[in-house]
Amino acid sequence: MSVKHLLVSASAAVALALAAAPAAAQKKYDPGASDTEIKIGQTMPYSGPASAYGTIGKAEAAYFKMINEQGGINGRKINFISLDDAYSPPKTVEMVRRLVEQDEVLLVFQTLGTPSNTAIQKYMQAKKVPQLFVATGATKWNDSAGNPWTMGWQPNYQTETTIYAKHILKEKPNAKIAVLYQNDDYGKDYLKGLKDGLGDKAKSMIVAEASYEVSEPTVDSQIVQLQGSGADVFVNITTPKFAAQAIRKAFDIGWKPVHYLNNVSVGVGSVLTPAGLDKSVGLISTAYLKDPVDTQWATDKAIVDWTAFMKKYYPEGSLIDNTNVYGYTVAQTLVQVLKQCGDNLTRENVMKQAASLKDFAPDTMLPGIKINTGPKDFAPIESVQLMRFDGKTWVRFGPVISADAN
Amino acid sequence: MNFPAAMNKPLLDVVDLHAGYGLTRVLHGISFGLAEGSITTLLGANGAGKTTTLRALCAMIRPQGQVTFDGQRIDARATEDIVRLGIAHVPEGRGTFVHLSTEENLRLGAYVRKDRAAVAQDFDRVYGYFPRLAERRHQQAGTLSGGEQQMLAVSRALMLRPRLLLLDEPSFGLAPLIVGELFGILRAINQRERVSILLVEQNAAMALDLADHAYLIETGRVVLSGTSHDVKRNDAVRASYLGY
Amino acid sequence: MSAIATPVGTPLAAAASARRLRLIGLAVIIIAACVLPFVVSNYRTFQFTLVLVYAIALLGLNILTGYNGQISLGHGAFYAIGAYVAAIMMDRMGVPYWATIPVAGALCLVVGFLFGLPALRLEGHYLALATFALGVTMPQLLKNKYVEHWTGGVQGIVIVKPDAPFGLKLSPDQWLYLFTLAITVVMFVIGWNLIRGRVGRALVAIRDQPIAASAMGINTALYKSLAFGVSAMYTGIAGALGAIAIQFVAPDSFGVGLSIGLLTGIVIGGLASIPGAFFGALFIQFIPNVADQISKAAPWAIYGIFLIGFMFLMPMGINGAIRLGWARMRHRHSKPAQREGG
Amino acid sequence: MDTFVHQVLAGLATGGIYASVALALVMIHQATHLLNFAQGEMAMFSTYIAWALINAGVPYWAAFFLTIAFAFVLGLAIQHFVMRNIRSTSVLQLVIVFIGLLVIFNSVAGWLFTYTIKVFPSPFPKESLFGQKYLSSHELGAIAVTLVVLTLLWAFFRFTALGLAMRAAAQNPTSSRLVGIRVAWMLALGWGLAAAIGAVAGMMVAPIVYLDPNMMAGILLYAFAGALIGGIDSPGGAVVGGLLVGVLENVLGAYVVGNELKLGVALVLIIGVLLVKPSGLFGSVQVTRV
Repeated sequence: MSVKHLLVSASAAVALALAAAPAAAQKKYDPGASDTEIKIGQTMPYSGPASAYGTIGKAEAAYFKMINEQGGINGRKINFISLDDAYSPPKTVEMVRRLVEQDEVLLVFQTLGTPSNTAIQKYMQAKKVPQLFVATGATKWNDSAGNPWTMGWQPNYQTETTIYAKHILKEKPNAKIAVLYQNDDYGKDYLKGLKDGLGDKAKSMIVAEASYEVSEPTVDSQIVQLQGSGADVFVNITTPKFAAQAIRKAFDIGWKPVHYLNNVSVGVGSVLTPAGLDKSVGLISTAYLKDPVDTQWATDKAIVDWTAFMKKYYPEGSLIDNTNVYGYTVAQTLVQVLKQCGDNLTRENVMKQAASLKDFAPDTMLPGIKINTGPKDFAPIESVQLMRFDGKTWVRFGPVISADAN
Repeated sequence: MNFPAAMNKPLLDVVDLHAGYGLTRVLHGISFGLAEGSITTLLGANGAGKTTTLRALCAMIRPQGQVTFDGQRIDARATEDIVRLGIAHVPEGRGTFVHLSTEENLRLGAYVRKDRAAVAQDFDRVYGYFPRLAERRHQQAGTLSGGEQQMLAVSRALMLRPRLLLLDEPSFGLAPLIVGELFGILRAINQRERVSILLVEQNAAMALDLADHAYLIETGRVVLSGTSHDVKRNDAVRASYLGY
Repeated sequence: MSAIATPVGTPLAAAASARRLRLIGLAVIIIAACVLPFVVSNYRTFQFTLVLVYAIALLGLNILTGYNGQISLGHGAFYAIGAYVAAIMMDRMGVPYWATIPVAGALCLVVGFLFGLPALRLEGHYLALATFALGVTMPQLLKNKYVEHWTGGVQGIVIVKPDAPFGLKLSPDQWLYLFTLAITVVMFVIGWNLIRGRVGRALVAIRDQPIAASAMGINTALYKSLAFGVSAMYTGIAGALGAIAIQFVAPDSFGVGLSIGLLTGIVIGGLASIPGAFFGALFIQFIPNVADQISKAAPWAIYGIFLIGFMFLMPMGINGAIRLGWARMRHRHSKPAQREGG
Repeated sequence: MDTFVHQVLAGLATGGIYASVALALVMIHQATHLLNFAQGEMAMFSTYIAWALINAGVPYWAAFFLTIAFAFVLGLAIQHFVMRNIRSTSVLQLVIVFIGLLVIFNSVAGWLFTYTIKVFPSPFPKESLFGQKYLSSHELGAIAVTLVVLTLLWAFFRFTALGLAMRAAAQNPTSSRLVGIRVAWMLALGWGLAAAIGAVAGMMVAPIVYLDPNMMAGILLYAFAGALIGGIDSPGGAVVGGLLVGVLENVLGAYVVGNELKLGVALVLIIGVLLVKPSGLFGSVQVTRV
């Protein structure tokens, strides 16, 4: 699909959006779509080292089940095929080929992991099958020209640390920064964002970097190293288990830097409570989703609905795990796209609609944060808000920051 | 059954014993008896079934037939239980626990016994028989010489305070001098402690000197039996086993 | 243990007929293998390409573990080296895909041999640890900043799938399958001769009677490290083919899971058996998918049950079970008397 | 300097973790001459049982001992229902069974208890002891517990007839039967004790690393290395080995090769030592097979 062609379809999309009417032409179908069902494929690490993320796929499956019980999308039931890839790219390739060539799904949704998605990206372009809302925050998914069939969803990692960098430069211009990061694509993306954000001051400001492997039992040693560097700012790029360890250890050994924690691990229930709420006071991070455990949302309709949903459709799922909110919210976004597609369920139109989301705000996203996409903008969520943990709840401060601003 | 008149009630009574390995049958109906307090020897060429007989007696291989020890059938019992009846087996190759110390090997010999005090005495007793083991008590058994390991094997068996001692080729691979010493001690054990002994030996001459009763086994059957005295005089035995 | 040994006392005639049967069977299988890509979908063809790839790797591991008795929990490392050689040469140097295969093999041969030298002095647990260490550290080495420029670090390398040459009317999948099949046949013929020949006998001797073997004048050290080298070479070639089929390499593709999977493959398939490599390959390729179909909740639990079940039902591996059944069948015709003696 | 001391002590803390798991490995090896790759996952699973009990309101120490009992039975059951029925001709088949057990426990734990990390309580005081901030009192307590287990284990093998019989049964089953040892029971008992020790390790580890189904995945390799470098047949050696690995890893990571390579380098060093001293630092010289 050439760029020119894309632009054409894109402008069409804009026109549609202006007309504000769902594509109401006669019915048009690609493989995986029919009068009665829409077939959606996915790979998830249900087994293997990353099985912790498998719950996202289960939450999404549960959401589609709910939608189906409510009558489906424009009368069509969602047939969601989610396969295990054990977080191994070769397996992802195999499974995605099965979904596309054998199960003939209309689109592939939320495949998880940067390596896995990189492995299938070229194939998806060749087959012209939408690779929608991939579950990774790498920057490269926002490439409407090069990869018109791939779209990310969450704010990308680099944007996030760039925001922290800006904040550091503003609040603590001569900070001594220590960084702890997971030694993989995600950790290194975050690190790059931080360095880009600090610009030429990165060299002088970052006094210590320590990495860890997911196979390590603890990051205590790394924390001791970083404390030893005498840094007064700590950028903590870790997944939940290690984040909790880092927060606790830093506190226990009496290291009190300004502590920036990546959004991956802001879960009050899944990270801060295990780390100790008292030890988490003062953490700075960003968010775009509501946290099911954070007291400020206890009575919020969206979270109340979500809890009810979990209890009814995904009872074995964890109510304190905010990744279940994540899955719930992405699923909402896909449903919105499919609604917009109306009866024109071609893969091309799916991408077109995905690229024409206007101020779409799933109820579980923070107030003021909206999903906007366009023919040239394949990054659905680009705005986040800074927040600080006061020991009970995340207190948002400052404006909703959009990546475009950077 | 061809028991000597002297023997009224045998300690061990074996009737029509069959056994083998996998599909290979080795024993084709062995029958013999052993009187309480006696030393009985099984003679025979290699592969005649002597070792197999001992293995079958203590269920290291499953036998068919009837084995009675002190009035109880034992042919259907597990090795561990047979040992508990007081049958100690010094296996072919000595079965030393090579990674354990001499003393630990002996402790294992008394594993099934509960009378700790008596066990303590028995250490001194066997060290009395084999002073060399006393010197080596903390040495890893695997590092002992062949003769010492044989002594250890016998001692380990004695630690059970057995009523019946099954000995498989105790002279194997030992210097004549040591064999002599060993057999002397076996006789002493038999006489002082009334331990009955079933001895399997290549060295027929020495076996017959030690034993008071003998059975000759060929291809899994008893072909001749009697007091050592008579057997020694048997021409066939002299020709093929004693070589004079 | 050796699955090649024919059952005790089989009459020569039967053995001969068995050999004839085996040859016919082999021919049938090869023909079927050639026809396969034209009767099944591209996706299935792709899956069977992977089966062939795994089969090569398993044969390699079997030479080391099955025939020479050296355990390896880290063969994924050699698979990874092979894969990266192919990827780097194709992507960074523009070398045609077929040219990367021998290079991958050669490099792994050397690396394997060198790793084998110290491994000589290690046995059992210690060798397991050493190889496991190799398997665990390889992904970390691949993303290390000093080699990142070549390996693409954590992001890995995407490579292009080759099209059929000389304007053949074949889909890339079909072509790659046939290409892989050809290499598989070559590798197995080599392996067959190696194992049946002097080398093979030496390897087995070293496995079963190390002392006797060295007493017989077999250079144990040389053969053991040689076994490592050859084994690594096979696995490396498999890795290269795998990378070309998958069109992507990344550290995450070559974790410990791969090494464990390979070991599982040879044991399930049948230790020290050549056909076992294929059975094992089918197992590691398809059983995880089956497990996933059975339970989303705990696919690994199902997989584990499969592993234990297989070991319970066929401790000698699939190949062993087949031979046993075959022998039993044949035994019914032969008189029990023939099985006496021994 | 202060940081260095701190690194070493932190290394001792993690080393204590490895040591406690290494002890379970020594136990199973003494009883069966095998190394059970599923030992870690069994420990993890037992720890979840403890967690469930404590959440159900059972007081800590009650839960602690109930869990040990559970683990013991679990071990017996695995030997009795699984291992005993595998007619293996090569140790590799058992390795595959171990791998099977490993993935089953890991997967079932994730399924039953989800993958969100859980806080596991510590029986030791919150505030750190002796007014130092290097080691939390739990880390010290955990090391202490490990040393207690070590002493018990050592005494068990050194002084009790059962311990001796267990070693004998593993070395020479035939001779063991001939002295009246019930070999099958010894194996089952060995599995039970190993699992119980593993459970203790799990309950000591969880408060430090948090409880999740992959808690032991990384630890097992280090414990494996620790046990081997210390000498797989020597409980004391295993503990020293475990601590050594912990310290070595930290120091390497912080001062020598950096975190990315520390694991690799540590393992290379260990293997180097094993090349020179194949029976480990404290192991008695003897041939071992996997």
